[in-house]
Amino acid sequence: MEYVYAALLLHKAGKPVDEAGVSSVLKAAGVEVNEARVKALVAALEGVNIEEAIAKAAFAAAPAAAAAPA
Amino acid sequence: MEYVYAALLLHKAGKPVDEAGVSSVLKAAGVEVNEARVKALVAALEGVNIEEAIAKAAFAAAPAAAAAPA
Amino acid sequence: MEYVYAALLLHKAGKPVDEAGVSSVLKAAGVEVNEARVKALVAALEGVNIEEAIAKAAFAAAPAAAAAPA
Amino acid sequence: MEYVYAALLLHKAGKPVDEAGVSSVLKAAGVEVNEARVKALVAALEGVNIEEAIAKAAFAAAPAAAAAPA
Amino acid sequence: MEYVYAALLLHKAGKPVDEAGVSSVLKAAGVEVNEARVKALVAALEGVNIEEAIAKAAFAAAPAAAAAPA
Amino acid sequence: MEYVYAALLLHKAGKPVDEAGVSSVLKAAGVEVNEARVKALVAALEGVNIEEAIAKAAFAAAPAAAAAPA
Amino acid sequence: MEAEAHHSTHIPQWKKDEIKNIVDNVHSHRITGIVDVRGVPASSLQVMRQQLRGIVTLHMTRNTLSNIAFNSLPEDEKARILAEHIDGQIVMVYSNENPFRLYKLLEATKSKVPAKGGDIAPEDIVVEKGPTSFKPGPIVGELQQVGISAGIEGGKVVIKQTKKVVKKGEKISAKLAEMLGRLDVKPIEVGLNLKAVVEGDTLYMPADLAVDEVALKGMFAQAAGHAFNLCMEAGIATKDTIEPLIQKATMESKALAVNAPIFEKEVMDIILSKAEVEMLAVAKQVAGKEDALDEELKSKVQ
Repeated sequence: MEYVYAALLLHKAGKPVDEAGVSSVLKAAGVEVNEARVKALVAALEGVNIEEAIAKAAFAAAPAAAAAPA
Repeated sequence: MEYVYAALLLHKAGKPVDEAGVSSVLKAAGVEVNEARVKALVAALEGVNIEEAIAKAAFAAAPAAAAAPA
Repeated sequence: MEYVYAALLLHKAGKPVDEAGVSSVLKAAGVEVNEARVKALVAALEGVNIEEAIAKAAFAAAPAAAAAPA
Repeated sequence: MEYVYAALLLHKAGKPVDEAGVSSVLKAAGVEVNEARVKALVAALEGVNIEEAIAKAAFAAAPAAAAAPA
Repeated sequence: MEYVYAALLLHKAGKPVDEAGVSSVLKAAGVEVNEARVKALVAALEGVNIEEAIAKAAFAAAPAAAAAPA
Repeated sequence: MEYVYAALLLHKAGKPVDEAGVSSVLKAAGVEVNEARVKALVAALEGVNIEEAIAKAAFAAAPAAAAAPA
Repeated sequence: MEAEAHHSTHIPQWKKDEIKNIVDNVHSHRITGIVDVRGVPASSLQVMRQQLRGIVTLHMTRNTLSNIAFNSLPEDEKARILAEHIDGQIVMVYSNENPFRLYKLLEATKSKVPAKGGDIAPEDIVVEKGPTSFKPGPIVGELQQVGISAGIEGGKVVIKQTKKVVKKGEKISAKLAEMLGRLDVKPIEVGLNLKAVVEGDTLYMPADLAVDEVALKGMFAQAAGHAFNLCMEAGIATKDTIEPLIQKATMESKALAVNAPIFEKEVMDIILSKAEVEMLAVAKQVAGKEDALDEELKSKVQ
């Protein structure tokens, strides 16, 4: 998930979520970067509205989340 | 939230979530770092079990897996 | 369920869910295609808003998940 | 999700879920295949018992059936 | 129960739920039709919002089922 | 769902749930019958204990009905 | 400087030593702070001091000496500003921890105690309505006297009405303090109360240092949830997400099959029971109408 967190960090910081950005964030965290995974991540996010996607609870999540005891 | 994402990234990558780490990840993401916030976060994390905090989230988000009584 | 998987694959890829599409996806997966089932599938989906149908939990699914942790 | 559906389709068809298989199913659906995503998917699936994962979801998806008999 | 099945069949098919319809569906299924019951059912269904009743039931049924095993 | 109701109607009437039966019930309701769907339905029902499946529903429905908010 | 030099000539040696001691401590520690210890009994203070030993140095000294010590610091030293916070019963604290950790350590020393007459209410003090453990007696009148509406029910004294008896910042009377004590209301917080702390060039006030850990946990959960949602929406396959992705796909497939409906063996039981539930729901709507349902169905929906 560290790749996804790197992407979200860039997104929240208002930066483009591209290969260079993700790689440099990961490197700063001391992660040995796997270029293929970075590429896969960036490709998967192409055309995705991140803001909308993070707000949308996954499948059965909505009611479950509501019920989940704190 | 950038600070939280930076901390999660470090945590997930198995790196210590310390001031140096959080700062350098944020800087790599182009975030102008507020040292006091970094310090506050790192200090506060001493009393927070990140794994536990995010496990709850995963549970809420994926009840199918978590709730299945097996 | 492979017929349904094929239909959803096409749908998620933004392609029309028609007989030709479903058949070719199934064939590529090495499935021996039953034309009648393909026809039945496409007929069943006629007029169905797939996005809505998948969001609506399979009967009872969502609230069940919510109730489960008890 | 089309990559995931391709994997499920292959699995259901009793075929190995490998890069070649996933790619060819996606191509048959008219999807422009991203090799890095295929690799990431196949890598993530390594060691995963797909049947078990499906069964877990089945429980959540069909509670009426699963829960009733008791 | 046959009578209500017949009524729902007509409803789902987008046909009017009237005496003629219910009777002919029942006959086609080989049921010996009781005209008085058909009349009573059709009259009783007048003013019932079938769609609403169905939607409510699906929702309410779920937690009941889910809660059962406890 | 009209196909399913036709099947349930036949079942309840003590008739075999076969292609001819389903088709003629649907036709009596004025439904334009899709032969492929009828075949798929009959095939999918093979080996299914209808009585058991609907008994589960009754179980789920009873308390649900009771609990259903006005 | 000259004035101070002049001043210092009148200061006895032990005071000079103490001032130097303060300045040395400020310079040899990462952070220096001022802690309010009002209301903390000396014995408790000793215990706290022991508990913090090695992490935080508590230094009790005269306010005037602390004041002189801070004012003797070079103009560009931020710690000078601490002189402004010297007031009342205070102690100096020195530590090499960061200010947030210091704040947490000091907060942990706090506990609630009963009020004494003359204490200032740190927040609105509210007496909740409900039963008490008192047997009927003069207590009822005493409670009434301080404005707490009390009565007798079932042989016990009860508070009849929830009442705010003192507003934040107001003085608590001796009589009210006594009553609150008997009701086991402990409105006064006692402990090491950090007023200000300086680290390098930064002055931190308590408001800067109070980190809500519950909220922080919530943010972590939210961030993780967002990452998870993103993976589910964008179909990002990782070791952590592949199973949920498979489950999502499975559930979507079932949902589609049931809702379309598509007649697949795996979901026929769900489709059948869905149909039956629908039928029963409709039947229920007409159950009261004469002859609308057969006996078997009536028995199922009634």
